[in-house]
Amino acid sequence: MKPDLTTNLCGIKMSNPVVTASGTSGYGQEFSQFYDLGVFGAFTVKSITIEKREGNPTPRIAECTGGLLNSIGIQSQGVRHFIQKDLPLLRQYNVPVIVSIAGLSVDEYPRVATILDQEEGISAIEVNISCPNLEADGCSFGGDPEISGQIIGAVKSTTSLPVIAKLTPNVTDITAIAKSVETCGADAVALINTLGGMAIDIQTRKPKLANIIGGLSGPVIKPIGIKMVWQVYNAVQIPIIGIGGIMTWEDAIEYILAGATAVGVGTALLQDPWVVFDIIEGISEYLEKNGLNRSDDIRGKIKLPETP
Amino acid sequence: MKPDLTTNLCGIKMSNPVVTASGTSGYGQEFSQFYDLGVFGAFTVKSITIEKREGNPTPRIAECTGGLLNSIGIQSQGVRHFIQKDLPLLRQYNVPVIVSIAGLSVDEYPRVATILDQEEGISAIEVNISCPNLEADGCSFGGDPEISGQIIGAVKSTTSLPVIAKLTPNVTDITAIAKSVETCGADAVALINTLGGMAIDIQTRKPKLANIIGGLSGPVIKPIGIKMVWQVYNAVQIPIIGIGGIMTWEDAIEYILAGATAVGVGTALLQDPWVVFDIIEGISEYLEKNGLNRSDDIRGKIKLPETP
Amino acid sequence: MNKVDLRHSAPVVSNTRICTDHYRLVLQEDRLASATLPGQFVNIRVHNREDLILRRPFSVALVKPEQSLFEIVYRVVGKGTSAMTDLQPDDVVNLLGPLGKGFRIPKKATNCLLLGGGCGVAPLWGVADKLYRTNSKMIVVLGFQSSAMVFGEDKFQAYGADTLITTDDGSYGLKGFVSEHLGKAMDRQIDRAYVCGPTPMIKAVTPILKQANVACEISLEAYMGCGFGVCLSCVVSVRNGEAIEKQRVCVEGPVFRLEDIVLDHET
Amino acid sequence: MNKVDLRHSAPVVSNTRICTDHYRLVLQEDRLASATLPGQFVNIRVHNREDLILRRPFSVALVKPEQSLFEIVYRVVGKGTSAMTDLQPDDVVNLLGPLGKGFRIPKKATNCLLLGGGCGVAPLWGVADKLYRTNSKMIVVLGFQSSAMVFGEDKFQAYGADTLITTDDGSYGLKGFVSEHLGKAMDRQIDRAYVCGPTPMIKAVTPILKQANVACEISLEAYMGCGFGVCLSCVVSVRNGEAIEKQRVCVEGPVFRLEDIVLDHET
Ligand SMILES: Cc1cc2nc3c(=O)[nH]c(=O)nc-3n(C[C@H](O)[C@H](O)[C@H](O)COP(=O)(O)OP(=O)(O)OC[C@H]3O[C@@H](n4cnc5c(N)ncnc54)[C@H](O)[C@@H]3O)c2cc1C
Ligand SMILES: Cc1cc2nc3c(=O)[nH]c(=O)nc-3n(C[C@H](O)[C@H](O)[C@H](O)COP(=O)(O)OP(=O)(O)OC[C@H]3O[C@@H](n4cnc5c(N)ncnc54)[C@H](O)[C@@H]3O)c2cc1C
Ligand SMILES: Cc1cc2nc3c(=O)[nH]c(=O)nc-3n(C[C@H](O)[C@H](O)[C@H](O)COP(=O)(O)O)c2cc1C
Ligand SMILES: Cc1cc2nc3c(=O)[nH]c(=O)nc-3n(C[C@H](O)[C@H](O)[C@H](O)COP(=O)(O)O)c2cc1C
Ligand code: FES
Ligand code: FES
Repeated sequence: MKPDLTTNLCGIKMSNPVVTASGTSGYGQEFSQFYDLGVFGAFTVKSITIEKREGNPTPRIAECTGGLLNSIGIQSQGVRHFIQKDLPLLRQYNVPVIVSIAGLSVDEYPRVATILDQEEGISAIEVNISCPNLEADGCSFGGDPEISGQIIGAVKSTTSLPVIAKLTPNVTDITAIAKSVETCGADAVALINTLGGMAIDIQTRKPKLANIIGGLSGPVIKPIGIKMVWQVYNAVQIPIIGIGGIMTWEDAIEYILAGATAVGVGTALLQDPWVVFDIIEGISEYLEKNGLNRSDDIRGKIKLPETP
Repeated sequence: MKPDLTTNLCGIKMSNPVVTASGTSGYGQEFSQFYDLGVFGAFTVKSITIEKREGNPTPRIAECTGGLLNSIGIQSQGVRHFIQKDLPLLRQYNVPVIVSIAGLSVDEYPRVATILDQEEGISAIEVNISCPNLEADGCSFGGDPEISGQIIGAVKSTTSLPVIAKLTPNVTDITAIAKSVETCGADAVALINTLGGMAIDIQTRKPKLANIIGGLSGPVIKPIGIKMVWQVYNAVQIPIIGIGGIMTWEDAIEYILAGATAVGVGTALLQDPWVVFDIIEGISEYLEKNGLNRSDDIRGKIKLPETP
Repeated sequence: MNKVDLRHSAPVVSNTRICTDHYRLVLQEDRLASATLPGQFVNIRVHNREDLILRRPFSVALVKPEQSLFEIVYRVVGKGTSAMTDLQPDDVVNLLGPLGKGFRIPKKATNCLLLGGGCGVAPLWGVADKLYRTNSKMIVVLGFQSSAMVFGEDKFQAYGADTLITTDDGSYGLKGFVSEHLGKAMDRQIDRAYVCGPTPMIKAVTPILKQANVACEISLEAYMGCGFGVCLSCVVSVRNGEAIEKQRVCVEGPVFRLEDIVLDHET
Repeated sequence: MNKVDLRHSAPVVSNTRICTDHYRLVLQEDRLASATLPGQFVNIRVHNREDLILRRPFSVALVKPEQSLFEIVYRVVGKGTSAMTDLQPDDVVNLLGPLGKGFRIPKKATNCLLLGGGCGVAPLWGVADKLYRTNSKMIVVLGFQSSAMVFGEDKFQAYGADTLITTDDGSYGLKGFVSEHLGKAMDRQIDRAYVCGPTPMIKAVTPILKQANVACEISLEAYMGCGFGVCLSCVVSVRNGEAIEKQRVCVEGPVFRLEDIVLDHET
C-alpha cells in the first residue's frame, strides 16, 4: 500500500511534506514553466518587503566546498507588485502558498502582513526574522528572543492566517528563540536559515561576495540544521519545517526523524528544480519499505542510546 | 629571498604561524614518532582537566559531507598526569607548548592553571571555554560574554603565562565574547572551535554519535571561521589564532587575510599529520610570489569593494 | 500549458584541447542541437560531484542539428573546468538548457561586425554560422592573450568572413587589444555588431561602438546560482526606458543591447 | 630517534570482486609488504576526495614480501568502499600503515583455532600463513551470511587447515552461526585461538572461548578518526589489572586479549 504523504502543518493542508525554501524558487513563475507547482506540499515565495528593494551589489554568490554563500539581500519588487503580478499565477495551482515577509524595522513586518491578509490564495505567512544579509555584521532581529517574539506578536495581530517564524541559526540558543516565538503566537517554526559565512579570493585578496559577508547553505549546513531541529522539537509544541542542506530524500527523512513535520528544499532546487520529484518519491518508498503509512509515525522518533 | 615566517603571538616566539588545534594531535607523543615537533609554530595539546575524565560514550565520531562530527568530550588523564607523563616529552622539542585547559565549572579553570603555572616548558595557556560537548545541549560557558570574561579573568590572576581564549562559534555575536575576554585580560583569542551538529542514521534511526550532539569541524566550517575571524579582527586589538577547516596552505592564507596572526590546523592533521609541511611551504611560496617578506604584511589586508 | 524540460543527459562525442587552457567539448543531444540559438548557454553539473554545488554555465559555440550535435569551448580556470578535462567519449554530461536569450540574427543579409575575446570567440561561431546562411558580410575581430591561446580563426574564414586577430603581446596577428584595432573595421559599412568576451574588452570597445551608432548586442557573464531565473544572483543594471533596473543575465540576458547596458563599478 | 613515515602511495595491482559485495585489493608497496604483521591495518584515503574527510581502515589480509605485495579484502558498505570499487590497476592509493598491534604468533608449533566472520575472514589468511610456517595445526571455522558471500575457504585449505564453513541460511556448509558449530572444534586440543569478525559474532563466541580457557586474541573494530592514536574516537573499555580503562583500538588494538576485553553496551 502506498503511504499517505498528506501533511497538516498548522492547518495548512499539504499533499506531501516537501515545500520550497524561500528565495530558491522565486515567485513560482519560472518553476511553473517546468512542471505543475502542485507537486510541492506548499510553495514558499522569496521574502517580500513593503517597498521595492534593490538587494546587495554583485557578486552575490560564491561556491565553497559542499556549500553556497549568498548575499542576495532581499531584492523585492514590494508587496503590492507581488499581489498584482505574482500571486495570480500562484493561485492557478493547487498548492498552498506560503508568503515569506521581511522587514528593515520591526514595524515593517506587520505592515506587509496587513496588506497580504486582504488577499485570496495565501495559506500562511512566513516571517523571515533571520535575514542575515540586511545588516553588514550578519546579526539580525532573529538573534534576540524578545525582538523575535515582538515581531511575531505584531504580525499575528494583523492576520488570521497561520504565522510561521523562520529562524536564524546564528544564535547561542535556538530553543530560546523558538520558545519565545511560540509564546508570542507563532503557529509553526521554519529552520534553519543560512549561517553567516565569508570567503576570500587569495589571489585578488577580495572577498568573494561584494557584501563581504553572506549566508551559507547547502549540504555543509545539514548537521547544524538537524541538531537545531532536534533541539527545537524537544523545546516547543508547534510543528517544524526542517530546512538546511536537503539534497536527497535521505536528507529529508533525517529531518523528519529529527522532528520536522515538513521539510524545505533550497539550494538543491537551484541545482536541479526536478529534484523535488525524487525527494517525494524517496520519502514514499522509505515509508513503504519500513511498513509505515505516514511520516508522522517516525517524526522525532530517533532511537536514543541507553544510558549506561 | 625566502620570506621570514617567524611570528610573535602575544609574546610566544614561533618559527612560523602554523600551530596544532587542540585535540587533534594528542599530547605530542604520536606525532613525535613521525617528525620533529619543532616544525610547528607551536604545539597545542588536547584540553586538560583537573581530574581524570572518561569522555563520552562511543561512537564518538561520524563523517558528514566535507566535515567531521565528534563528541570525544574531554577525555583527559588529569593535569598531574600530563605534567608527569606528557610534558617532559614536549620539553625535548624546540617548540612552544600551548596547554589547553577545560573545566566543568568556572572555578576548575584557575585550579588547573595554578598547577600548570609551576611548570617549566609551557609557553601559554589556552582556555577552552567552548567545549560544546560537555553539556548535552551544546551550549557552553563560551556562549555568555560575562562568564567567558570571568573565566579568563580568573585564569589570568593565577598565571604569568600568556592566556589565549578559545572561542566557540555557537554564539549570536562572536565580537561580544571577544571583546569581553579582551577586557578581562586575554592576550590572544583562538577561534573557531567546532559548531554544534548532529547526524542520524536513517536505517537504524540512531544518532550517529552516542552523545547525540557533537561538534562539526573540517572544510565545511571554513566560511564560518573566516567570517568570525574577520569580525573579531575588526573588534579587538589582541592577536588571533584562526582555526576551522584549514586543509591546505590556501586556507591558511585566507585566514591570515581575514586577520589571523597564527593559524591552527585540526581535522587536516587527523587525515594526514604530514600536511603541516605542505601548509608551511605553501605559505612561504605564496608570500615569495607576491613579493612579501612577512605574513604580517597581508594580515587583515583584504581589498574591500568600493561603495558605489 | 506546455511544460519545458531543460534537463538533458548528453553523451560526450569528443573533448579536445584546442589551444593553451582551452578545450572543445562536443556533445550529442537532439533537442539542444535543434533548439539552441547562438548566444544561449547550457548549465553543466560537473561529474555530479557533491562538493561542486553550482552548475557551470557555458555558451553554446555551435550547433549541428542534422547530427544532433552541439559544442562548447571552455577555458580551464578552476575546480569545475579542471575536472571537465577528464570527460571521455561516452561519458554522460548532466546539463540544463538552452538557457537565456541569444543574439538576434536578422533574416536578410546585412553587414556585420563580430568582436570576440578569449573563450568569448566560440559563441560567435554560431553567429557566423547563421549569418552565413543569410549571405551577410562579416568582419571578425578576435583578441587573444598570445599566440598559444589563439583558436577558431579558420572557422570564421570558412564562413567567408574577413578575420583579424590581435594578441596582447603581438605573438600572433596584430599587437595590442581588440579595441586598439577596431578603427580599421569601423571604417567599413557596418549595420550590426555582435560582441562576446571578457569584461575589460567589453568596457574598452563599448565607447567605440556607441560612437559608431550600430545596432550592437553584447553577451555578458555573471556569477550564477541557478541559470534559470530564481536566485537573483546574476543581476546587472539595465536601462528600461528612463529607469535603470536589475535584470537577470540568465533570463533577460546573457545577450543585451549595447544601449541598455549600464557598465557601472559592478560589472 | 628514528622517525616513522607511515605515508605510502601504493599502486593498485588488482581489484577484483571475490563474492557478493566483497573485493580483494592487491597493492604494491615494499615497506608495507615487509613490515606488516597479521592483524595490523592500513588507513586509506579514498580517491583523495574532498567530501570524504576520514580515511577508511582495513586489516591487511596477506603480505607477500618477496613480491612487495600486500592485499586487503573489503566489503562494500558505504560511500568510501563503493568508490573503492572503481580502483583500476596502476591507480595509486594514498594510505597510512602499518597501524595498530597485530596477532601474536608463537614461534613454535601449536594447535590453533581460527574463527572468522564476513570480511573478518581475510585477516586470518595472514595468521594462517604465519602459523603454517611454524608447522602449527589449524582448525578454521568461518561464518558467512549465505553461499553468495562465501570466500577464502581454499586459502586455508592450501595451508593444510581443517576448514569448516557455516552460513546463516544453510545455503553452503553448515546452517547457523559460527557459535553454534564451535563445539565440534572445541573438542579437539586447542592452545590458541584467533578471532576476527563482526561484533555480534564476537559476542556470541566469547563465552564459549572463555569456558575453554585457551589463549585467545580478538580483533575489534571501531569508528576511527585518525588511526594513529591522537583523536581518541576509537576507544573501548579494556581491563588493565584490576582497573577498567579506555584504550585505543588503533594503537593498543585492534587485537586485544580475550580476557582484557569488556564487552559492554558500547561495543
Ligand atoms: C552566460 C555565461 C556563459 C559562459 N560561457 C563560457 C564559455 O563559453 N566558455 C568558458 O570557458 N567560460 C564561459 N563562462 C564562464 C564559466 O562559467 C566559468 O569560467 C566557469 O564556471 C568556471 O568554473 P570553475 O569551476 O572552473 O571555476 P571556479 O572559480 O572554481 O568556479 C567557482 C564558481 O564561480 C563561478 N564562476 C567562476 N568564474 C566565473 C565567470 N567568469 N563567470 C561566471 N561564473 C563564474 C562558477 O559558476 C562556479 O560556480 C560563461 C559564464 C556565463 C555566465
Ligand atoms: C581496524 C579495522 C579494520 C577493518 N578491516 C576491514 C576489512 O579488512 N575489510 C572490510 O571490509 N572492512 C574493514 N573494516 C571496516 C571498514 O573500515 C568500514 O567498513 C569502512 O570504513 C566503511 O567505509 P564506507 O565509506 O564504505 O562506509 P561509510 O558508512 O560511508 O563510512 C563512514 C565512516 O564510518 C566509518 N565506518 C563505517 N563503518 C565502519 C566500521 N564497521 N568500522 C569502523 N569504521 C567504520 C568509516 O571509517 C567512515 O569514516 C575495518 C575497520 C577497522 C576499524
Ligand atoms: C540564493 C538564496 C536566497 C535565499 N533567500 C531567502 C529569502 O529571501 N528568505 C528566506 O527566509 N530565506 C532565504 N534563503 C534561505 C533558504 O530559504 C534556506 O533557509 C537556506 O538556504 C537553507 O536551506 P538549503 O541548504 O536547502 O539551501 C535563501 C537561500 C539562498 C541560497
Ligand atoms: C577529534 C577532535 C577533538 C577536539 N578536541 C578539542 C579539545 O580538546 N579542545 C579544544 O579546544 N578543541 C578541540 N577540538 C576543536 C579543534 O581544536 C578545532 O577548533 C576545530 O576542530 C576546528 O578546526 P578544524 O576544522 O581544523 O578541525 C577538537 C576537534 C576534533 C576534530
Ligand atoms: S543565476 Fe539565478 S537568477 Fe540568474
Ligand atoms: S582513531 Fe584516533 S585515536 Fe584511534
